Amino acid sequence: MTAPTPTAAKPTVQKDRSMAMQKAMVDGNYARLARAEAERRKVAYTFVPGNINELLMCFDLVVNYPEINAIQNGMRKKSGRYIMEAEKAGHSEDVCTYVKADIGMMLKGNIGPNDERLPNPDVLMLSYTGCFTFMKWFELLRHHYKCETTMLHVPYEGGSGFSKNSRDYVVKQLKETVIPTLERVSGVKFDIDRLREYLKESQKAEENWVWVLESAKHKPSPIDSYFGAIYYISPIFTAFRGTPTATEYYAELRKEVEQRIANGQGPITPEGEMKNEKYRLVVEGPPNYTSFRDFWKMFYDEGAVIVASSYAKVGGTYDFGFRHDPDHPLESVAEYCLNCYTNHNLPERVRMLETYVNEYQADGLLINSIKSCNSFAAGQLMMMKEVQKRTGKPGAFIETDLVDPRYFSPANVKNRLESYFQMIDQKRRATAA
Amino acid sequence: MTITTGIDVGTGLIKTVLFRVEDNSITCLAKRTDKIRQRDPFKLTEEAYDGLLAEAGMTRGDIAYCATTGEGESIPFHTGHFYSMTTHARGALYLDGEARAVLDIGALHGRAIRIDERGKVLDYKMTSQCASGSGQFLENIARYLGVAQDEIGELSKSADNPEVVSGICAVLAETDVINMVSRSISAANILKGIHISMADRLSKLLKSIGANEGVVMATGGLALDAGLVAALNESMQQQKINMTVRTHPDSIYAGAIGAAIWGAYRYRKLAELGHLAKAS
Amino acid sequence: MRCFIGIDLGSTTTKAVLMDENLDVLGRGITNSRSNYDTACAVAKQEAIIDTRFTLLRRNLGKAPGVAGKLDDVLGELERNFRLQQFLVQLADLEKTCLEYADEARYASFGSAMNDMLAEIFVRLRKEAPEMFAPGAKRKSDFFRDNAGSRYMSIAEDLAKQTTIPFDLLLNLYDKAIIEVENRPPAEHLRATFLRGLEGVLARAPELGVTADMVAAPVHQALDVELEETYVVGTGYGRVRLPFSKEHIRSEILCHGLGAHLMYNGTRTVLDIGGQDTKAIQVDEKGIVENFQMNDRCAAGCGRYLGYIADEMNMGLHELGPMAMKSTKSVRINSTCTVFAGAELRDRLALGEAREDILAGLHRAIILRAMSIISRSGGIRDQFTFTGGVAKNEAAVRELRKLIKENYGDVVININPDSIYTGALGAAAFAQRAVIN
Amino acid sequence: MTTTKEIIDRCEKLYEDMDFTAARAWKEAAPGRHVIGYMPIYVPREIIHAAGMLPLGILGGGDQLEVIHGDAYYQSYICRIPRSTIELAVSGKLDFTDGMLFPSICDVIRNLSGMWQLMMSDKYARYFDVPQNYQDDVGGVYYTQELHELKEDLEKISGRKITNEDLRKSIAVYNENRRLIKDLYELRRKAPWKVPTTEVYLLLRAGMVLPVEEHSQMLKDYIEAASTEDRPLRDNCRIVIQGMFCEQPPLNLIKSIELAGCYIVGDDFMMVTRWLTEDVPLDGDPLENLSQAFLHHSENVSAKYVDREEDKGIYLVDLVKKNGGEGVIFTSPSFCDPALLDRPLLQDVLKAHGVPYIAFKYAENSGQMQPIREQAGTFADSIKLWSEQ
Ligand SMILES: Nc1ncnc2c1ncn2[C@@H]1O[C@H](COP(=O)(O)OP(=O)(O)O)[C@@H](O)[C@H]1O
Ligand SMILES: Nc1ncnc2c1ncn2[C@@H]1O[C@H](COP(=O)(O)OP(=O)(O)O)[C@@H](O)[C@H]1O
Ligand code: SF4
Ligand code: SF4
Ligand code: SF4
Repeated sequence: MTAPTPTAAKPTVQKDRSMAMQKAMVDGNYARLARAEAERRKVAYTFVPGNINELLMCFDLVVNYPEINAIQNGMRKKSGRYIMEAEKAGHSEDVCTYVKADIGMMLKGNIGPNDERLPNPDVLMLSYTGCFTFMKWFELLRHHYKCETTMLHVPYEGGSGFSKNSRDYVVKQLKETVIPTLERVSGVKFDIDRLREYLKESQKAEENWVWVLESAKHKPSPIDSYFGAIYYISPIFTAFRGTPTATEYYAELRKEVEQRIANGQGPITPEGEMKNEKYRLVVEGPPNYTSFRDFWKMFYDEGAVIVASSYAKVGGTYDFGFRHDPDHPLESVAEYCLNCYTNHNLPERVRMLETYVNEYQADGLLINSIKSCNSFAAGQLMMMKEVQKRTGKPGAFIETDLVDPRYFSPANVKNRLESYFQMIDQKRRATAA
Repeated sequence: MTITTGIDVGTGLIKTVLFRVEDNSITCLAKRTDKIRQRDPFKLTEEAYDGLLAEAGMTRGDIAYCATTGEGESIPFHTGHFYSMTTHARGALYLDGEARAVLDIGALHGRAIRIDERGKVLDYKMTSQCASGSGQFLENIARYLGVAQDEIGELSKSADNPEVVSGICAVLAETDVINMVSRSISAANILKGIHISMADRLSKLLKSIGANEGVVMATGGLALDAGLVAALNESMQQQKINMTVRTHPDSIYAGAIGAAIWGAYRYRKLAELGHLAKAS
Repeated sequence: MRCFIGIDLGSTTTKAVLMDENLDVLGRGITNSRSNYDTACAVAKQEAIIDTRFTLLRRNLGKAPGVAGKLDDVLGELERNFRLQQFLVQLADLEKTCLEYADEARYASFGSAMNDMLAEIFVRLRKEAPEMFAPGAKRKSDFFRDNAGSRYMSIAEDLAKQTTIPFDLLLNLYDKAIIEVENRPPAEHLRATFLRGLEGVLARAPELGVTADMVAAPVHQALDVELEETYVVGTGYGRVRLPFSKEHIRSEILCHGLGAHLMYNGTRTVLDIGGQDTKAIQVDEKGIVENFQMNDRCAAGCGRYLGYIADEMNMGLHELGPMAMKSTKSVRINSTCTVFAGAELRDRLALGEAREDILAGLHRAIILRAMSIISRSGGIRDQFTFTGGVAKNEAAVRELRKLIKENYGDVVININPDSIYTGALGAAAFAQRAVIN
Repeated sequence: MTTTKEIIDRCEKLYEDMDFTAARAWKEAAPGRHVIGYMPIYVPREIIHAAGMLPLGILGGGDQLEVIHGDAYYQSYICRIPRSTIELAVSGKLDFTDGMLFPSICDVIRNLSGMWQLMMSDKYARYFDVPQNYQDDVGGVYYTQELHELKEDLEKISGRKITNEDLRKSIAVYNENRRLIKDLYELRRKAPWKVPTTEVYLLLRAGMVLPVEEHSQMLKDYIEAASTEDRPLRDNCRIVIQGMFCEQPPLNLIKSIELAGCYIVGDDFMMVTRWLTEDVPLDGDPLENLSQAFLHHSENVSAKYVDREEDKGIYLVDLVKKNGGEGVIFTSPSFCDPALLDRPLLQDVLKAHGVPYIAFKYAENSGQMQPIREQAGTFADSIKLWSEQ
């Protein structure tokens, strides 16, 4: 799973200011990474879900997100080669392709998506939440780089909500293992007030972000909450949360969306504004990146807009109320980690999706099941059944992969989508008649 | 002097060889293949064995060790069984002394084996359970295209714009191929496409067992497919594996040859130990 | 008359259904899918038109004085004659094509021996042909490819033993020629073939107890009816490649749902096992799809699997079921991977298990997989309709009945002899709806 | 004296019994008895036992269960154990259990815990997390608290308090069981021809469904019988197998490896029975002791985080060395994240220590053993033909 950054599939028709900002931010971080060694800045690698970006900023670390590299390489059609490379090196065909895309890139000299060499990590910040693969992924990287690694174990929310025991455990790890390690690696002393400042910024961005997400309740929806959101989430899910730049970005984005609502406009797609909204869907599961545009096109060509998606919540389920809290800095960082989408148990995930289908007046739930991602995929069929049962809206199930081009079969996916849309249509007509 | 036979019971073919092994010479006396084609493989094995002996003017009594390999574990009349990668390794080395890796490409599985100069198996790997890159698949497609087995190679080599098969599954790949024909892609380009995807799989397999220099000997039925061998060499180059793939007219017998040679080795060892197993 | 045609371009077979404006089915046609989709459609459509002619013939003859009571004999004779003529025409085409290929270098080395061999094969094939279409004769399949092919092989294998021409070469020659023959668009003029069929009937008129006058006029009348292709809808796996515009295409899910509903309007759950996919569809009381599930990218356990098994055992597809029915012992088979079907079979045979028991196990495995897909789509609701080619297979049906009973209790299970046409039927109904609302 | 055959026959019956007749009988034998199911790899069975309950290991459906509904819940690219476990549940075979524990092993089991809650909302189901931080005041505090919560949950089900005395008694019983299993493994190490691994496996499997006291007796009997019975020594090599800690291999798979010329002298079957490597102390706070044992004396498998790079994979090298192994066969379930992601790391370590290895995959219902025999056989051939030259 992940979060994303979109430079490869940039819309060509309409260039809003927010888009330019977002692109500049992403490029900026890659440029920072490229300069890091020369500037003798310390580099941390970490994951998107449950990332502790604000904390890492307190130590002046430049942060690299391997998942984002995998996505970028997926969009640039490089991931297939890297995956093969990793498989040749003995990695199984069956495991997460993010890992293999990353390892493949590493084996091939760690040349980043912007064609510059990525710096080696000084510290691997293993924030282990929501996905088992993370743990092995960083063990693999550690094995390669032999660098300092610090593990933040975030217990799974097996029941409803997290327990105090879990939160205390995470806070204690922050205090006793994570912060001391980061201090040692960076040589920067931890300053909790600095953290508070960053969290304040995060909070501001989060408010506007939630507003943008909820704008999809309008008809027609001014945004696409899955394909379009891939672009929107990148600042807040990665190296920018906690910076004024991100705050500014979300303020700008909000302004643009407000304008679109006022104009009664639909979402922007790579081929311009989507004119006629025919289907409103909720999507569960990550997208496919190797054929991102073709995939998206299968939707907007049919007038399908995604009004809510769980994927846009992998870096935080803000729309259910969570905000970073400068008054309880470490506690709120801990809660953030505990709260990432895949760290919630299935009943909780079903409840969220059910809420989306109802509140966003969707025609149904579509699941894009990712072959190599158990964290998302194991149990999705049951989730679909449950949501169908509770909402009375039909579900559909397609299967692709994140970044392995071998598992994206356009004909197969299109066939199912077509059948699904025709089914919704037929049903509507029957109810109308 | 030790006379031995090696019988490789395959999925599509039974390969039988008769060998004379002396201290410093190993000679092939006779060989034959039998297509199984819906016949009982065990009965056929017996026919092949006796048939070969008859050709050479011998009887079972003349055989010091009858070794099976492949799926011949439960052949009742064998003296002993060796597993197929052990035998292909030895057979490949017999066919080409410079071989340091073997690609055994048979009807259902592909196997990559890394060996040393004595034929010792250092590492190996088989293609996975679910694969379209098998001889059987190629055979089906070729039939569908109306191309005879021995035409495949040349045709594939004449391809100008190969079309790669996307499917992982042979069933779906078959439909892919039908689609290609419907888009008027030539048989040459289709076959080459299949060869490329098979070759990529196989070279990946080779790389994953750490083979990276010397000669790769192709064995098994598909070693006779010049198109595949060519695609393999291209793929190796592309993947920067510094090895050349070679093949031999007798490549298809590699397993049987290896079995015969190991049989002789085992026979002597057993003789040394004083308990001679007699070929029945 | 106005005709509405539905064409289901499947992965293994292409089916066509022709109906009139009252949704009455007049004809059905089937052929094996092939690389030229246009041809596949054209052949299936033509077969449906032929079948329609027979329906009209039956109607007309049924009304004809003096034919009553002998109708089936007359029609049967007519049809056999017609099929024989059709077969001979195709055989001639095949022979011609084979001979053309025989000039190619790889065959030419055998000189005239090759030509002689081919001549002999075709002489025998032609000689056998009437027998193939004799009353009560069982054919290996409905398709020319299979019928001519299996006989060609066995004759060629026999003859090859007596000469130096290798069997593999003859096989290859056939493979080459059949593709070409199959992908040639069908001849347009059927009338002549019908009339030749009619001649055959007339020749035997006394035996059949009718006179030429009684039969000829109604036949001509039926052949004179103009069949206007008012609207055609395509569906099926290959539908995107159909030479139709978008509004003439429907998803196979909708077509199977509607088709099953038209066959049995109490249908709530549909199972369709086709060549490379298995679908479970839930429909409401109007035949509108409420939910569906398909197998994922793995084609394990679909119809094609049986095809591989049949090839491996050198049997016809329709012979598999009856053989499995003879089983007395259950053999558990877990892998239904199509590619390894042959290997699994050999493995089991080597363990000394009986063919029929293994086959029964294989059938059960397929149905188990289908049961899972049904379960995924929401289970079985009364009534249940089984469609697609595999519904023709009695062993599969037996296992299905057993498992449904165990898992869902007593539900009505519908299986139509024309189940393989369900998708095409739905498509034809969509065609009719497009025009008549 | 009972013979090994008699004992193994009994185990085999238990193994094949998908209706859990033995556990059902145990439950019905007295009123107020409870059965708590658990999945691989580790739960503290001592606490369940102390509550007077039967901990019942649920290890999927093997190769005989026909999975119909289970497949409706899982895509084809997910391992098999969760689907056959669901099948067991849906078909009512687990209706006699009073609760289920899902240990922290991977995302599949984790999500299964939620599915269980959705499917059986009236029954107790707990996701049981264990710490990946091994400091006493961090992971230790967290874990002890989790143990307390588990204890309280069980008390609610049984309606009675679990005293420290209860816990100590249970710990002692399990200490004994662990010692006996160690003895069994020691016997296999010394004379692998006397203790085929197929039998070891079946013995451990029996421990998943029998009350621990009965299982300990069974182990004692077997060890005694096996030590005295004569079995022919074969010309086999000694190998360690890895990767079978969760989804179970078909019995035929273990047989095939042995048939192909291998003595298995190390494995990772049923880790729950061997997780704690030393006796858990009986004095002091029992839950604290269990927690300490987990932090500092527990076995390594791929589902666990290894704190220090230099320790990674060393357990496997030790396992090979201690048991005189000549090679390692990685045999992992298809699609098993923990096993498959870890494999390259472990292989690297083996390579550095000069231990040969091979790898292949299986599913609990794999039928075709030919490729397995071929690979294991070649491995054995190459060790036999070429070792010590
Ligand atoms: N001359 C040839 N050219 C290409 N392929 C061949 C040739 N001869 C045999 N084969 C292929 O080799 C395969 C049999 O190889 P073999 O190594 O005997 O396999 P196995 O041992 O599994 O039976 C068959 O699938 C066949 O298609
Ligand atoms: N006469 C028959 N007897 C038994 N099975 C048959 C028969 N005809 C077709 N089948 C089965 O039906 C399958 C084709 O079904 P069909 O519904 O036509 O599939 P598709 O639409 O994918 O071509 C074949 O693969 C075969 O297994
Ligand atoms: S398994 Fe899924 S959640 Fe985990 S790293 Fe891979 S893609 Fe992300
Ligand atoms: S049917 Fe195809 S996809 Fe399925 S297991 Fe077999 S080869 Fe793989
Ligand atoms: S077999 Fe592996 S992936 Fe499957 S549940 Fe067990 S540990 Fe998880």
